[in-house]
Amino acid sequence: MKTKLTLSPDPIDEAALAKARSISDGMGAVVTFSGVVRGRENEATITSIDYESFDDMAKRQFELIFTEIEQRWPIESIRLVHRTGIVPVNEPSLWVEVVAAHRAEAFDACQHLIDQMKLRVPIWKKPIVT
Amino acid sequence: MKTKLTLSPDPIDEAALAKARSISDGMGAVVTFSGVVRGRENEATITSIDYESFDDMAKRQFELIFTEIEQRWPIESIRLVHRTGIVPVNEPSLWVEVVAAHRAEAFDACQHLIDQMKLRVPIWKKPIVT
Amino acid sequence: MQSKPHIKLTVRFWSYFADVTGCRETAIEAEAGSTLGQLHDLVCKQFPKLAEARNSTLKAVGLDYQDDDFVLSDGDEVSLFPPVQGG
Amino acid sequence: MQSKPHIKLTVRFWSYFADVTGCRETAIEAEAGSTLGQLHDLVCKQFPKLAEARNSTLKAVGLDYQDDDFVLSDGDEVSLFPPVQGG
Repeated sequence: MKTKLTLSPDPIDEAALAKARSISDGMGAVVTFSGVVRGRENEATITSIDYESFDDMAKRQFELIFTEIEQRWPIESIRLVHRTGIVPVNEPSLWVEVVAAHRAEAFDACQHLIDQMKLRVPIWKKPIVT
Repeated sequence: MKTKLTLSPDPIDEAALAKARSISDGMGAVVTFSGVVRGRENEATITSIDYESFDDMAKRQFELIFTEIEQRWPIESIRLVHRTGIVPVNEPSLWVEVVAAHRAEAFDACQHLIDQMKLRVPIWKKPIVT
Repeated sequence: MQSKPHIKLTVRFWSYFADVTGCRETAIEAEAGSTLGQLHDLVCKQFPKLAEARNSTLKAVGLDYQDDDFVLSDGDEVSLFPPVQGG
Repeated sequence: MQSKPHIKLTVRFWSYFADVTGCRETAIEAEAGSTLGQLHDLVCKQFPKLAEARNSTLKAVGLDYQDDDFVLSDGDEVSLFPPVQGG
């Protein structure tokens, strides 16, 4: 299974990520998820979220999750980008792509990845209210 | 719920579709699915699939499915593109995007939409073997 | 004795049904009050190869799926096709 | 009587734990053979506000999560943080 993991303060360019995709002829399903910063957090109107990441541990934990996924589903590739620092409302903080032969495993693996990330990957958010 | 449905022989430009996305500040989840033509169909190596569509009925059936989704999940928008005619291996024949406040409903609605499409929408494929 | 009144229907074939019948659509007359199931019988008599796929055939009138007991009206456009394969 | 041997540990605080403690990391000495749970006790004594979040605190040594009974070694880097919120 190929994996590409990016933690970076740069904006997530979904169009460029789509263009950079390369999949083999046996693959029939591409599931992507974008997690976008919402304008309200805990009843307050916010302008952005400041994401703090323990980068080395986050990478380690993502790699552990990738390995679990590889053992459980026939996935060709996973690409994951998590933006760090300040992410304005309406922009994605997370982008995940899972490529597989069939859609059931692509959907299952993508959701599992996000579920596990939210349990284990050391990234935290601080809403900015201005 | 906003919907945009396209049945067309043009290649699906996922980067352009990503760029054209516009979502409101309350939305936090974007799930997309691309169905890509695989290089093998029923044990045979193929070069492409020729998709035949009963366009008017396909649109009608998609609209019925959209209405069911709207009644069941809080979804802001659905965009769906199904390519018709000859689609080469490794290119998408289907692209779906579901936008919602939260990811559970976005994933559920996206999968339901594809499940229902495969039961009800009058589109057929003919593998091209050359 | 008067002959029973008849209705005129268009029957459209999709996917490999068009290959099997050799046509994309045909005009059929049926007795007034005929159901979609009765029309399907008529079509299977005219195109015996369609009878083999009878149980898996999907049927629509206009743009909506209908059951065998749907009562047809003059001018209805009926579509017959194999299981769909979108995606 | 000899004093028991000690190990030197680095404790790092993440997210609002750094605000509460006023520091991102601190050096702590503990008795050799101390567990992660015992270190957590020491830290909570030093920073009482962390004791309030004790039950929801996540703990890692290096880059891996560890349980309270994990035995620490000299030089270990321990991280304490609240529930994660990626995505």
